[in-house]
Amino acid sequence: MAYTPNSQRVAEEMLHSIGLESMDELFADIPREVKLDQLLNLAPGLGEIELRQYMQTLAGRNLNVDQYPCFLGAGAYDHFVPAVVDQILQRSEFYTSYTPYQPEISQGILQAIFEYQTLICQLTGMEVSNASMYDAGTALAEACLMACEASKRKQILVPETIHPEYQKIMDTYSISGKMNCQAVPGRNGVTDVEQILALIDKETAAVVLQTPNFFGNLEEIERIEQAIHQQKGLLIMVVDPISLGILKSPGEYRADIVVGEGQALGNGLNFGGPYLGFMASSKKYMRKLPGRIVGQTLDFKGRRAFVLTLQAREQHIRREQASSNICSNQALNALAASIYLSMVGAQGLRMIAERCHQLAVYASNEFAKIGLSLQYDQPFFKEFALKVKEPGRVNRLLLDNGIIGGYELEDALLLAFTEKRSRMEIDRLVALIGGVEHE
Amino acid sequence: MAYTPNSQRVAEEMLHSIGLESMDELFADIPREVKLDQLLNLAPGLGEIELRQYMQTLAGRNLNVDQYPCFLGAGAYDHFVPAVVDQILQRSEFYTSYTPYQPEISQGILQAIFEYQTLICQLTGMEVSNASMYDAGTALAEACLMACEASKRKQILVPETIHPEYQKIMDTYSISGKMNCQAVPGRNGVTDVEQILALIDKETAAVVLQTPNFFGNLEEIERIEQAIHQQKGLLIMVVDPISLGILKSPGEYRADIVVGEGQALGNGLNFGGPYLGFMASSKKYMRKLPGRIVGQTLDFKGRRAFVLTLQAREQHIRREQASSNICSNQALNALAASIYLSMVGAQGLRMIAERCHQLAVYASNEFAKIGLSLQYDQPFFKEFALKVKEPGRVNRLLLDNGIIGGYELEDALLLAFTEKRSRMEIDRLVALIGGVEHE
Amino acid sequence: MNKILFEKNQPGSNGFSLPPLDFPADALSSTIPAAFLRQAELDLPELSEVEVVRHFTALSHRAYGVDDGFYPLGSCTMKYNPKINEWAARLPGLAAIHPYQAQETVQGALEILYKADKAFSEIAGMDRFTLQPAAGAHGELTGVMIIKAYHRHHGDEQRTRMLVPDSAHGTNPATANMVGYEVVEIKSNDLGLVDLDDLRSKMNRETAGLMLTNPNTLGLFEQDIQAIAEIVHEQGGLLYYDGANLNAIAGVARPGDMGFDVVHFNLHKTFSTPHGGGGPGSGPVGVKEHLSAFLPAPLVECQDGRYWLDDDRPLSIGRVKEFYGNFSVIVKAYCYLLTLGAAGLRSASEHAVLNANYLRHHLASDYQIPFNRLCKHEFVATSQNQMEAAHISTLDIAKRLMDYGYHPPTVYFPLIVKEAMMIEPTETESRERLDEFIEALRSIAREARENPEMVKNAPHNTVIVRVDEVAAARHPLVKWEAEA
Amino acid sequence: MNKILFEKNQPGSNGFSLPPLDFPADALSSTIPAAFLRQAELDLPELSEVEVVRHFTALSHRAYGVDDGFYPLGSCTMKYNPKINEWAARLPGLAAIHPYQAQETVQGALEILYKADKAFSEIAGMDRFTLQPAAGAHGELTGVMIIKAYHRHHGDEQRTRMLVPDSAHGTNPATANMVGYEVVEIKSNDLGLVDLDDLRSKMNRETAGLMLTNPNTLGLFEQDIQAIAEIVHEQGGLLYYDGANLNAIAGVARPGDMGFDVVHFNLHKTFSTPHGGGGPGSGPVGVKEHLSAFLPAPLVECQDGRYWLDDDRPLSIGRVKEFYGNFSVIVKAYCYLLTLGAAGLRSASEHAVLNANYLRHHLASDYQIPFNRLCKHEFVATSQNQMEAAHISTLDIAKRLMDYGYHPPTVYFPLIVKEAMMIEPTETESRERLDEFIEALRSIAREARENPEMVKNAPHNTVIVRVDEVAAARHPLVKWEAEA
Ligand SMILES: Cc1ncc(COP(=O)(O)O)c(C=O)c1O
Ligand SMILES: Cc1ncc(COP(=O)(O)O)c(C=O)c1O
Repeated sequence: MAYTPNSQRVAEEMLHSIGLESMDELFADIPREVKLDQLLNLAPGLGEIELRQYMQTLAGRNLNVDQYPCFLGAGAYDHFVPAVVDQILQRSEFYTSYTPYQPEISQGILQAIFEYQTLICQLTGMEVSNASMYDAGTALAEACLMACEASKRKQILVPETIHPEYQKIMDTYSISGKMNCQAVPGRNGVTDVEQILALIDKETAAVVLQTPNFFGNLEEIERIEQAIHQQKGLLIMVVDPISLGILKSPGEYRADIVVGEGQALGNGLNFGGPYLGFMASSKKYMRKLPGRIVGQTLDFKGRRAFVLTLQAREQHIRREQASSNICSNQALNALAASIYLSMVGAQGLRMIAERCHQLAVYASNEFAKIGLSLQYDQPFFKEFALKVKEPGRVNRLLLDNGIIGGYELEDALLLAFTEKRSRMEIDRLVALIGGVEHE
Repeated sequence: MAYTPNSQRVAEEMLHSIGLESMDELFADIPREVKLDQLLNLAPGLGEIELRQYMQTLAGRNLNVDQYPCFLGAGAYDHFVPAVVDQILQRSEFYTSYTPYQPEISQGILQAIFEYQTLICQLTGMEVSNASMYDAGTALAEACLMACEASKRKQILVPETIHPEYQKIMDTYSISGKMNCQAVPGRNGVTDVEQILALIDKETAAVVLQTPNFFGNLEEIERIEQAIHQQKGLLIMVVDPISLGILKSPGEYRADIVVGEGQALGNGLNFGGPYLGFMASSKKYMRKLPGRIVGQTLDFKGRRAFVLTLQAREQHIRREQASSNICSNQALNALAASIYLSMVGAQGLRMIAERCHQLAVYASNEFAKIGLSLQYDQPFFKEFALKVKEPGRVNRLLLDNGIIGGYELEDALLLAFTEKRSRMEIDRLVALIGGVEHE
Repeated sequence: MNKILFEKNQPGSNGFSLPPLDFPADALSSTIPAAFLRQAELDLPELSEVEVVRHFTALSHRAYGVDDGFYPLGSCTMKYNPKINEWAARLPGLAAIHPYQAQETVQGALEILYKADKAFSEIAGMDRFTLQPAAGAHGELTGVMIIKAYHRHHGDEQRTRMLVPDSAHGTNPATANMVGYEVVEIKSNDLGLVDLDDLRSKMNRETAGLMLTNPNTLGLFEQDIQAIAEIVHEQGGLLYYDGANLNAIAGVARPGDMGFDVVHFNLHKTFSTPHGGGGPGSGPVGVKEHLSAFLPAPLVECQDGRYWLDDDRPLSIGRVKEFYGNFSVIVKAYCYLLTLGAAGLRSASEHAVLNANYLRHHLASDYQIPFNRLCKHEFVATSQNQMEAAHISTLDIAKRLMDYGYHPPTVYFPLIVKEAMMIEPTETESRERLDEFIEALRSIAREARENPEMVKNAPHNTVIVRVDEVAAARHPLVKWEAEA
Repeated sequence: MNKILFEKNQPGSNGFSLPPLDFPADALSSTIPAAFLRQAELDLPELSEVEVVRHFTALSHRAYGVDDGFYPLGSCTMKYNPKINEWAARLPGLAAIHPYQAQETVQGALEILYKADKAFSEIAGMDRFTLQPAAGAHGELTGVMIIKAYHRHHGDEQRTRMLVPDSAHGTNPATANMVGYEVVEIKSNDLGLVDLDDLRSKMNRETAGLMLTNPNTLGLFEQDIQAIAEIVHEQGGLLYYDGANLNAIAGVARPGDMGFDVVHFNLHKTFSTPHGGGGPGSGPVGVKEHLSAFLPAPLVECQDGRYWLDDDRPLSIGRVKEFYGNFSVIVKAYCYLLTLGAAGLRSASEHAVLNANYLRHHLASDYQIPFNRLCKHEFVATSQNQMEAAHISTLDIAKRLMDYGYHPPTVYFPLIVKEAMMIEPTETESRERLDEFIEALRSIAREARENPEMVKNAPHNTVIVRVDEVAAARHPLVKWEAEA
């Protein structure tokens, strides 16, 4: 199948009209030595019929969470996505357009981003949001770079209760030499506050705190916040946007920069991506934020209009002085987040957050009833680590019984509970795990 | 879940603003004796999460043709539908709008229908097409009524090689007393031409011929056409639109009215509906056609415009004098047909038709090789009746082996071959059927 | 700009392809005699995929749906079409199944048909439904055929007349005619309701029954429904319920309880399935027990949790549609029912009626409303005030509404009201939307007084202005022709 | 009309619901200490479903995508986004899978990643790809980190500089800076190509390498690429290929064969995945064997038909993205590759280049084209003629193009051309479209002479006219605030 509309005859006419004889002449400027003299070693093209069948076959080789209840979380969650979201995302004016450089022809997209920014500010309690980052992990790494630049310091304190992939990404980004990530071991599933407090000094650019953290536990923020601010460092928080339906917002904690994985807001699991990182800050750091920002202004007839703004921060203006190189972001995923939040509303988000928590509590109680206990004795949100002898074995058994189990920790299984899970599914989960553990 | 936006508080304010106190008062004009004093006996409403899961469960109880190769045809075919079709159908301007009564706000829909009419005329070789009928069966019944009205006669000759459901629908519609369907037995899988010729006289309003007929065989048209036209009756043809990629068009046969099942043109199987009946005629009968027709005209600024036209035929103007009561039709399915035909083009349709035929010929040859033969010795298009001892048993065996078999006839299996079928699938089909038959 | 598909023809641009042929195939002419092969050129436009997509996308931008705004098209119930229903109907397990598959392979589909029948029966107060009819008019046809079959079965062949109120939708008389009945019109009285005296005088033993819409097309509930039923039944007639207006009373009152013998529903109205720019719809027909033997076959039955198609129904009128009706539409309607449940269904009707009365009340100061009393889900206003003041017609007002971003109401129907404007807001509209609409109509009323030409020449902001319908009908151009 | 979501707030209108709670649950405060609970009000707008749908549908009507028309945005490769790819990526078996599922339950997904890596390697002439990077800039970041890790591994810590041509996209220098390199700019020569002398003079043992786009941002092929590679390699540097312009040469020539050590592709450009109004993209990075140890982990490996994730890569730079990259985007690109195959890929490049040269040739009479010779998939024109004649800028022309129904080209980039207008038609546009576009630009050139105000005040037919960008930046209003 081909998507090129010009037939060979038309192509020839076009060539002639510009004084050429053959397609090959179009590549006369490429030295012969670096030109291919044969076709690439790729399979011949498929028509849509064959492609359809082939992709169905590949898809059929994966078990999906529509078939199997999923208790996996660990940074990607099987939350409910209203049908409206995809219906809107499929509108081609949205998905086939580029970054809205030309405001007159892109007001719809610009307004959608402006609304997204407002929604993220509402959710996080922050003053400014950008238009999205690739994901939470890269958003966090860029937040750290931003903190370093703002504070002119390099040390970032990173508790080991943060998602291990985010930690890895931060470490990778540290190759720049612009920041130094110092890992701080956790204690009983949360940040060791005393140890962090001891480490914070005037070299500290920022402390990063994730709550609920990787293990699902809630972190104590206040004392660390006071300490880091006293030292004129920044508090960077990583949050689960769903949890903000009920949990204290980073704004309330007086965080300086907030990032998080926005996948849960209307984006499917998609084997890990595309998701979106959201990123917000207090006004003070607005001009240090990476990425696109949409602002409201007026057109020259005095009508409200939206436009990409504060572009002086960005790579295409600032080039090697730009502190971030981000260009394309996750606009369509951010749009999904906006649609999602409009669909559920504040009350819906609260209900969802509460339900996740209630289901998790219900599960922990049921486990307790059969003598299984949590790895950590901490308040949690929707996810917890259940102590089990052989996590891998438990997971295999669950799979054999049509359940996608948890994330395997050492001697524990990290189990996540979204509002899609039901009591019945949890009862089965508990019974099955109980079965193996009590063997 | 609810789709009513006004909260109870708002509803109360609205009630007060019109001088009422309660919702109940809105129904004060309904006599108490016929008013419900309790809720209906229906399950409580579901949220989207539960609905999703429930519908997935129900869908999971059906085997679908994406999983199992399908050799069933008999009037509904597993033809390929390009992804573009559904992408366009999901544009809400199309699917959430009503019949285009107001041309200024509905030009897109009117133009699409006008294009559909043109495409159907091209395909059938006829001069006028309406905007669609419910399906081929009802289109045929209305074509017969139309022929009766046009000819002021009542007798319709209906060979038994026509789809049995169409025959039933015609019989049902005959309750009006406006037409008389006389069945004419077939011979060797096609219309018995001699017998029909003998029956045609000046009482005959029309002869109906379906080609390829229900058994997949091609009907001889010419002699019947001459005879019926000599007697000033009408020739009504029923055709498979895909076959028109290669087969002689009804226009070439000098048919007066043409109908057919448009499902194959870009509409999924959908367990039998919605499909669409297409209907076209020569110009002579234009003002007798049932249903909507869109015409081209000018707006008062002289621009090309489209509008529902010739409405004087229709029920909303003509009321009890209208010969058809059709109002809503299958507009969105007709749109699918237009998109489909634009996607494949003339060449594509020819290729598809040819491929269907080639696959059917290949299958018949393979069957012949292992000593199985066709029920009828006739030229066929994409479907044929294979002689087997116990069709039901064969089908069960096929199903056990992951194949959706054919339509069960007496001592035969009607097998359909669309361009989606592959040689490999056919080889398996042949081997499996050979296995049972040679047991 | 606004080219027809055929005018975008670009030879050689179509990229469609089939899988390679992996077996030897002879030339067509060797397997199909030449006499059967097409000689005429097949002239379809050739476009690349992107041009196909752009063409239809551009067409969509010249259309207007419920998702684009308020659509108060009376009698059409343009409520919101839930997206989750679109999703459900597209599940491969519901969309990619063949109607003739072995019944054990389509148990889920049969279950939906069975349960939809049960749910509709409960809502209608009837005993059994057929889901075959493809639209409202098709439901009418089916229902009236059932009535005819019933009378025939009882030897009542002399019943050759069908009563239809003068306020009825055109499909009612057309249906009666199509089934071979002589149509006898019943007058409306001063209240806009069936004139009982007229009914009494026309109902007799030569009459098969009465087709009634309730609430009627004025949006008024036929309060004498019990008396009407008695008059018809007394003479051995049957009462047909046109369910186009069910959205007023679903969950509040049931046609079956009012004495109706046959009813059709419009799933594309009351049950939220999209209208698709003119279809597909679905018009299931429900009957009381005494008529159920005449329903089209097959019906879905259930035994021990197994669903099956029962085609053995000797008294059945036969078949009115291929297969089992517009299945996907039924799936969407069933999803809607599951979503709303009993309380939601009632609440939807309440809000539909509230919204209509709210509009009626607040528009009465500017527009004449011939029957200005409690209405149901819709009401009829007219342009009489504007006509008297400035010769402004209902059509003018309808056209001007487009400039304000609205789809106009149904106009010039019902026929018994001059310059009728039939307004049906549905329950899915918010007070804010209604207030805006009231404001728009008031503003148009002002314009009618102060700047009548503005209204008479409307619409101004649409892609075309008014068209020459007369020329279109006189010189019909119903397909595209290449310029000579 | 054009209200913000928050301005459409209608308390109580949201119909969202959860399944009923079917187990006893305590109050939140009994399981989460009060200190952790939100005190601040959560102020999200409340809308009914239909209003949400209408809001975003209306927004879509104020946007413009490839499906709406010609989109010659240079450097962005706005080609057609095939619909079948959208379908494939939404299959539950590809969309509803968790990244941490047991590997035996996601063999199909891993196979796609594995085969995409193989195919990209073949197209690039490289040995191995990582699919983690989420966009072009992210690919650059990954690639330059790999370069840094490589030098470090070889004890070459002194390499602190990165060469970047002055014609480069802003992400190139920004990337180098982000990885901690000092950026050294290389001049372009009179032909618009890398100035070899300047390169020679700046390349040294303190330099990590050179980031190059080829064809470059003028759409010109760097004909001296072999010499360039030699100069860089001779000094121990590495050559980075910014694949934004791969659409010019895919299937015709390979960066690997030109001497590049690292390359990134933009799947959202060359490989037809939609841009989504600004993302998501995908920027896979490929490297030659000597760099493959440094690729981010994990990579997908295959043994005996079983696919698995290899995370045991000790020299790896680590991770640049959660999980495995933008999987759905990769799925779409993979579908595209399968559709085109080897011949189709080459043909796409040929047509892309043909279309660009066709436009260049036919526009040269009206617009100045600084490097008016054989170009690749795009070229740069300017408004110099119009500027001289009537002070009409590239911005004016860009804005005026909107009135003609076009998305404007990329403007004011590359920086080395004054008043640049960078035009990239892509291969999915037909000659008819190109001819119309040429006609439009010619007509604007005419207007510039005859009616310059028309152009200077453009656009006229859009929903807004030009905006006050300066005010926006000076007094940033970056979220909606309720009016006091
Ligand atoms: C009162 C009434 N009856 C019947 C019909 C016909 O319904 P359909 O268009 O579904 O055939 C309509 C449609 O508008 C109607 O309003
Ligand atoms: C030459 C070039 N390099 C890099 C990029 C950045 O790519 P992305 O937006 O995918 O990050 C672009 C995007 O326009 C580009 O044109």
